[in-house]
Amino acid sequence: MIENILSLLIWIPIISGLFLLFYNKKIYIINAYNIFINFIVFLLSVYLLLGFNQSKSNFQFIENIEWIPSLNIYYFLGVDAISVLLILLNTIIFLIVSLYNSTITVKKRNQYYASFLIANGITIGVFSALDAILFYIFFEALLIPMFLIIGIWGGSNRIYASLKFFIYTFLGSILLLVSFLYINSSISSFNVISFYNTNFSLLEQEWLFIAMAIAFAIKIPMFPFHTWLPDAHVEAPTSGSVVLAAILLKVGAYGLIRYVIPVVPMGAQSLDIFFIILSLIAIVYVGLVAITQNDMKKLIAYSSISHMGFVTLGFFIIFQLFDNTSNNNDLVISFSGSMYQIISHGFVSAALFICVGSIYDRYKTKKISDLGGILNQMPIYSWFFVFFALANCGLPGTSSFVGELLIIMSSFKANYIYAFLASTTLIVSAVYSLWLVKRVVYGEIKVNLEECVDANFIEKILLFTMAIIVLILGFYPDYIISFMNVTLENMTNNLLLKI
Amino acid sequence: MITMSHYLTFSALLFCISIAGIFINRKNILLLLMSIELMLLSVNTNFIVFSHYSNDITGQVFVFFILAVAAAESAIGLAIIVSLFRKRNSIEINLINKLKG
Amino acid sequence: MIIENTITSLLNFIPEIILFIMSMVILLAGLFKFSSKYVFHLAVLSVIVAFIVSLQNQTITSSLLFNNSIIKTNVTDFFKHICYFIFLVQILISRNYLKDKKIITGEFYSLLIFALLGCFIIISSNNLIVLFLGIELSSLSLYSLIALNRSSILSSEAAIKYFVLSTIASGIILFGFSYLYGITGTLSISDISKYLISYDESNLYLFSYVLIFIGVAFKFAVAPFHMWLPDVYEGSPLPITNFIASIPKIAFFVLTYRFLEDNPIINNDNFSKLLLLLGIFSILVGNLFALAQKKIMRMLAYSGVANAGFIFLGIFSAINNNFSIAAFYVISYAVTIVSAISIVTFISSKKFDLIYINDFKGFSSRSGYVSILLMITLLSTAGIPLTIGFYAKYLVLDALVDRGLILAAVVVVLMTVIGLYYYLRVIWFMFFESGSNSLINVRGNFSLFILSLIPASIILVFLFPDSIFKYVFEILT
Amino acid sequence: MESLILYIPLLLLISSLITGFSSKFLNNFSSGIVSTFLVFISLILSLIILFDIYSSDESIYYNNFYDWISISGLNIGMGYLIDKFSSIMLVVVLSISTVVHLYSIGYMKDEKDFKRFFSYIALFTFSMILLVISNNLVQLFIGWEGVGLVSYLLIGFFYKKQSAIKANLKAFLVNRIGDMFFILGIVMVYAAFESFDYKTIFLNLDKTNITNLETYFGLSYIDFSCLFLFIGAMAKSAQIPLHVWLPDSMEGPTPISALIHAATMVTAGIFMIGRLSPLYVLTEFTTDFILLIGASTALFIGVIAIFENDIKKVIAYSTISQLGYMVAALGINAYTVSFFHLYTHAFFKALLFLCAGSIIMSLHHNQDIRKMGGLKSKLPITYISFMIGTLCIIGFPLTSGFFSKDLLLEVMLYEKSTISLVAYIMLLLAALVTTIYSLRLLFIVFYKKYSGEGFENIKEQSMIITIPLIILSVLSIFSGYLIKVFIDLPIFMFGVKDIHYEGIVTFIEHGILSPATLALVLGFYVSKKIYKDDIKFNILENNFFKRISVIIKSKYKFDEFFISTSNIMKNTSLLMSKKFDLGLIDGLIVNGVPKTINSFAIFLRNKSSGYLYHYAFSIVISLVIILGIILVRVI
Repeated sequence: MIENILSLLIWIPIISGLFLLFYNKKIYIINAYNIFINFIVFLLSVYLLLGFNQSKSNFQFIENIEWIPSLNIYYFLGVDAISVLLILLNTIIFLIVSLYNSTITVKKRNQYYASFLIANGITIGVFSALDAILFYIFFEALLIPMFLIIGIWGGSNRIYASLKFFIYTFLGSILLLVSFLYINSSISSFNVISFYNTNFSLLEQEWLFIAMAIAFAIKIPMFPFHTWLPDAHVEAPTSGSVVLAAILLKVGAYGLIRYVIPVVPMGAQSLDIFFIILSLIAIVYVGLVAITQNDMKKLIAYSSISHMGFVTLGFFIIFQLFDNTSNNNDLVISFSGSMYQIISHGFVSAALFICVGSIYDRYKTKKISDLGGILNQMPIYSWFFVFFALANCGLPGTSSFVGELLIIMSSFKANYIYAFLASTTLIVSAVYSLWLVKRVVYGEIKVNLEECVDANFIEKILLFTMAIIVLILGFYPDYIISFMNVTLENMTNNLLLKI
Repeated sequence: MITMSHYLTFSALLFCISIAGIFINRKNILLLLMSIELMLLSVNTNFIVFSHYSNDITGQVFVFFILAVAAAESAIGLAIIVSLFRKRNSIEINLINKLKG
Repeated sequence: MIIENTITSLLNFIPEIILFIMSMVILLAGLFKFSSKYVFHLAVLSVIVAFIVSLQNQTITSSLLFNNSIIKTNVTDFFKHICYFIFLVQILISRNYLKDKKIITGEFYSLLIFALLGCFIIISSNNLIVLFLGIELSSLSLYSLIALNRSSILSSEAAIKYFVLSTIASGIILFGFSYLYGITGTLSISDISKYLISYDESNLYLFSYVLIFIGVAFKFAVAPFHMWLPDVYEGSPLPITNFIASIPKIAFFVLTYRFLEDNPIINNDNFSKLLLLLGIFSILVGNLFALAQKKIMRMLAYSGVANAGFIFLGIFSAINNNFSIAAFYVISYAVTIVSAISIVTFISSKKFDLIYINDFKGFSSRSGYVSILLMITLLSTAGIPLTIGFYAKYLVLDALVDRGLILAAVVVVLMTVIGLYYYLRVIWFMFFESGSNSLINVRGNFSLFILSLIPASIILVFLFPDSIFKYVFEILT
Repeated sequence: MESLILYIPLLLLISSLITGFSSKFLNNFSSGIVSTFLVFISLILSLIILFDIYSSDESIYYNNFYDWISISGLNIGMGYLIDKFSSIMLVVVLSISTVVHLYSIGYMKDEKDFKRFFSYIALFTFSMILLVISNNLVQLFIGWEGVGLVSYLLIGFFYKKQSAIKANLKAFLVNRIGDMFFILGIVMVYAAFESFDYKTIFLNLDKTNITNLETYFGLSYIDFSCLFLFIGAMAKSAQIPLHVWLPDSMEGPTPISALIHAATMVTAGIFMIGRLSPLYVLTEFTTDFILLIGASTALFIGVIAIFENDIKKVIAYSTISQLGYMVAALGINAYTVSFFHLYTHAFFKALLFLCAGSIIMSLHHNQDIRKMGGLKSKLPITYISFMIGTLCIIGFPLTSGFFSKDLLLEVMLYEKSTISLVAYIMLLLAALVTTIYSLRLLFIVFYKKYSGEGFENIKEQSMIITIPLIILSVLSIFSGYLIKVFIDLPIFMFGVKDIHYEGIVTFIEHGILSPATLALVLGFYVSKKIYKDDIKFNILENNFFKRISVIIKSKYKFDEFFISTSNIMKNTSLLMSKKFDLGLIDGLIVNGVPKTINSFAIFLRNKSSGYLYHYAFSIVISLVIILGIILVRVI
């Protein structure tokens, strides 16, 4: 039993990343170091998973140290099932990214890796912080490495994209800070557990809900706040996009389920309809928008938005669900669906971005109209691409199906119109994914490269692993779902006590 | 009978005149110095009046300090004007707007 | 009786006396050829000595000196020590710059030390006359320092502007003083601020306080009394800018503290509203103007205006004598801005004066280390976490929210988002753009060491802030 | 015995993986043999299971392999429910699959993607089995989508052909339209009966009072759930108007057309509805809807086949119309009958396709029947088996088609409602049509004079092609005699009409005397006259028939309809992404606000003159204002 494993998880990557800033000699040493650190972190997170007692609903691996007692801010870490899973997702993705990075050519390699390592640590911090201000600090700090990654190693229009990303998200999060301060001013504590025991008036709750929900809605991103994401994805380097899609969006969803819905349930209940509508718009409308994109990364970015729409739908229907069938299990199922969607989308979108990135490295274009018939030149990549595209449109047997099924189930119980609109994604997502495949992968070869190397060993391993993960998640969801179950049940019960 | 308030009003008027002098005058910097002097003098009047009516000498001590400092100020002000004049053979205020924005 | 009182006073006043004498000595030394090349070392030496001595005889108990005209408490000591530190950093960094500009002369350093002395007197004055003398001492020496660079037309223009406007400000302050004297019949500040405890407050009292604080607002460059600041920043030599940006602000904060300590006026509705509105207005104006600037110094100046607004909000929130918020803000801002301007001073060399923000393009490829230092500094000014500036803004926001001024808090944070943009602009020029200017100076290991002191402390204080918070809260509440 | 179930899907999965990933250590032929062998083993297993099921009357295999999701309030398992119904289906699927595997070894021998092909069909069989043995709706849906996926991959098997990749996209999307409703149906069933598991559903079906479930638009809850599920089936089983994908799917290799698009996958819809028959007997509206859809599909799509010239497409259209028969039977709750037709049809339609395949091979991938003819002498075995297939499909007495189709038509008349009468007549006409186009094909391909080139070097294919034909011919002929089994086949003991059936002989007599025979004879006469003896009927020359033929040749413009709708959708979304997303949200709001602030700031900067007296003025003015305000407030 390692004491304060969470601190290790947070600080090992950050500190080793800082060390990496001072060494830029031999590439293979840098690669080895980077992969090694990420692997260590991965092992630690696996240890966390195994050490976690899923039959208990309370926070575990708690570390509670006085940090700034004069402002009653504590260095308070702890995880429940949700955080454990997200941390695991995070470490896996970063391990994959570190492996992928070792195959590409990049300037200022050590700084590049360092940014990713630091981002890794900070994200774990976000997922494990139980003190609101600590969470906020990690949440903000996460912007800086991503900002640099997009801005320094990004594409031609990178400055615009990175600024948009940074300022937009900062705008949201600073509202978050104000809300935290407001809560603190009434209960004089930033401890999230005491956040759960507040009793604000309905009006206060509504305002707090708006402020905080917008902060996270920008991060997720939900429908009207989503326009930063396509730009950021298009300009970001491949690994950046992977982290962005697989981790950063999840931070927003995590914030909703940890800091918004349980803290101000009445506010959420009275305003949930707006967010349900926004989620449905995200699912249908953004999906339609995705169809017509001519840039592969943009297309996948929009599809991510539409998939995250499912997540938020699953979060916000619970109140109506409870009104219709006063049965906690339905709420738990809805939450489980959203969480599962989060995890599955993490892997699928990451894999898709890796595929697209490798296509871009070889053909030097992301434009769909310029590509075609790559199956003739790089079969292995293409078949993985087809696979993940199918996974992206929620094919049963892949992980995406599970979340969508559970959420459609729950939303039908909430209101059949929601279910109908949500289920249109079966068509829309199929259209954009498979039309993309048809135009890019199949057909006669368009651009003929002299020597076009197919996936090398590492890339094969990566994609294969992710495919396996996606399939396992698709054919055996029970492990994760029952892993989360107790936590979610407990959360729902606390929620229902307050509404 | 002239009461304290008359003096105070007078000095207040003096103060206003001096300030008006600062921004109404658009030609000559020397006038600025004069109005600054005037402003300080109005302050002095205040002090003297107060010290007189409250039989307390410290106010008048303050006045001496103010006078001294005013002298020093105008000295430095003139020095700056001289160095300005060296570079731009004129001391018109409406030429001094290199620094703006 | 009087004798030993005077002796103890003198003993307690040794650092200032050292500074005074040494500045004379430096002035003389500057006159002779053989000694004129040692003025720098003399200046540094004297400041260090004064610093050490004042560290030696710092007190916990407050003591009144020179029959109650000077006060010496742990607060004054604390702020003086910060001033010493900042001042040392400034003059150590500015040496090469002054050499290049050929103004590394005796009178420069003696005037600079006089200005410092003036600020110290402001900090520790307990009497309106002494206070006035302190203000004037610092201002007068600053007028001449700004104009000192005779070769540049801008510097004398800046000087004349600063001169005229700040004399107006002193006039306003004096006017306020005169009324205070009239009402209370005393010149000792502690008595003045205790006056309200025995008597009920009259409108004239309020007026005089308003006048004084408009003067203070001018010195802090709070909008709409801020116009002089950008011009002075741009016109005057960088080391002087560096001084003006930091130390007088600290001094005038202590003045504010002295005037408002144990003074019910701060709970007066009109007065507190004045502070609040001035603060918010100045945050608006500062950020908006800074957004449009092309020159780095003007940009910093306007950001200074915005930060002054934050300081006023901090003072506004200082109900029941809790000045710690404002104090912390002042310190963090002063330290940060000193670091920023020092970096600019350091990198602008004889061949190349760094004026425009575009000049930072591709700077990271020139020197990654310095650019990271500058990035940390700017992020701190913007109030991003991982820097001390975050706590500063955090405390102000917290105070606002505690007083239920949610709307004000929201406006303020939205403005900080605008602020973020122009700090990021510098950062992205440094890191994301290409085409660095080879004339920019990045050499000098000692200077680099000095430069990295402040950013390092910015990060460290962020990580382990509690001792500092404790100390500040303890002495200022 | 029960434990054997697990091995069937397992073996198939293994074979798929082996052939898929054995690029190094297996050459094409041997990998084909291996997978065929594995499928054959699973066929044996399934037969064992079949006999075990039938040995005792009430025996049903029911269990879960593992829990897919099991939390409080939601239990979904991966398991199996084997009764007489599904065990027969199992055998049908596996036998056809085995034969097709064997056939494909010969048919695909020159393809470079031989292994990919075999891994696909193994995967297909796997997911089909998953569908058939499933004991809950979710697993059914997984299998359902799995087969759809493989059909997608196989239609696009020749991924360089534009037509092929168009067709497979079309197939997948049309099926997705169905799936959307299908999943909604599943969810509705779950929401009503709190479970996905068939057994639980049917048990709760008795408990819960259906009438107090909520109703939408005047239709009952059950109506809607059944309707949605059926729409899913319409897409899979190619019913009007969602049939458009099936003819195009003929782009895939011919064995696939036999296995997926004739025998097994397209019948999944029929199977599903048969499984859920207890639900369907409860709904009035939906069954009538099903009946109409089925009957019209059988007739109208059948007609298209008469004017089609691509041999495979002709057979495809005939498949659609045969599926129409089955669906129509479902429409009157005669699930067993429909299943019987499914079973016979599987064999003879697979046979027809494989024959077509062998013809196409012999003619070097020419599929146009106008370039064929007189192959009777050249391809004797193919000819015989094709003949048998044709006889079956037209329901020639004593062939399997005869039994199933006559039984079906007969059952139509039991229900004495107008709608079923209409349906009966349509189906009768459909029988006539069927006769015409099948015989047309036979005559043109085998009797007419050969109109292509290189007639002499056309020759029969190798054994590995012909053996499957022979096997299937035998099966097609004799499969019909198991009619008794099907008639008393219980599908959850609900809904099946008690069909009066006195022995095989009476049935045959009765069948021969039925109107169907009339249709048969008439059809034979017409097609012989037109296509064999080339006699022009003057009746067919008049405008009315011409106009009709034009309409039919245009395939009722279904494709055009779908294309135009998709274009509309595409354009609208293009407009939205340009105008609304980029224009309004991004341009006007997200970027517009900062731009405005920035320009305002620049405006302010330019306005500020650096004049000293302006500074002083502003200071004084603000001083005055402040003092004035305070003055007003205090006095």
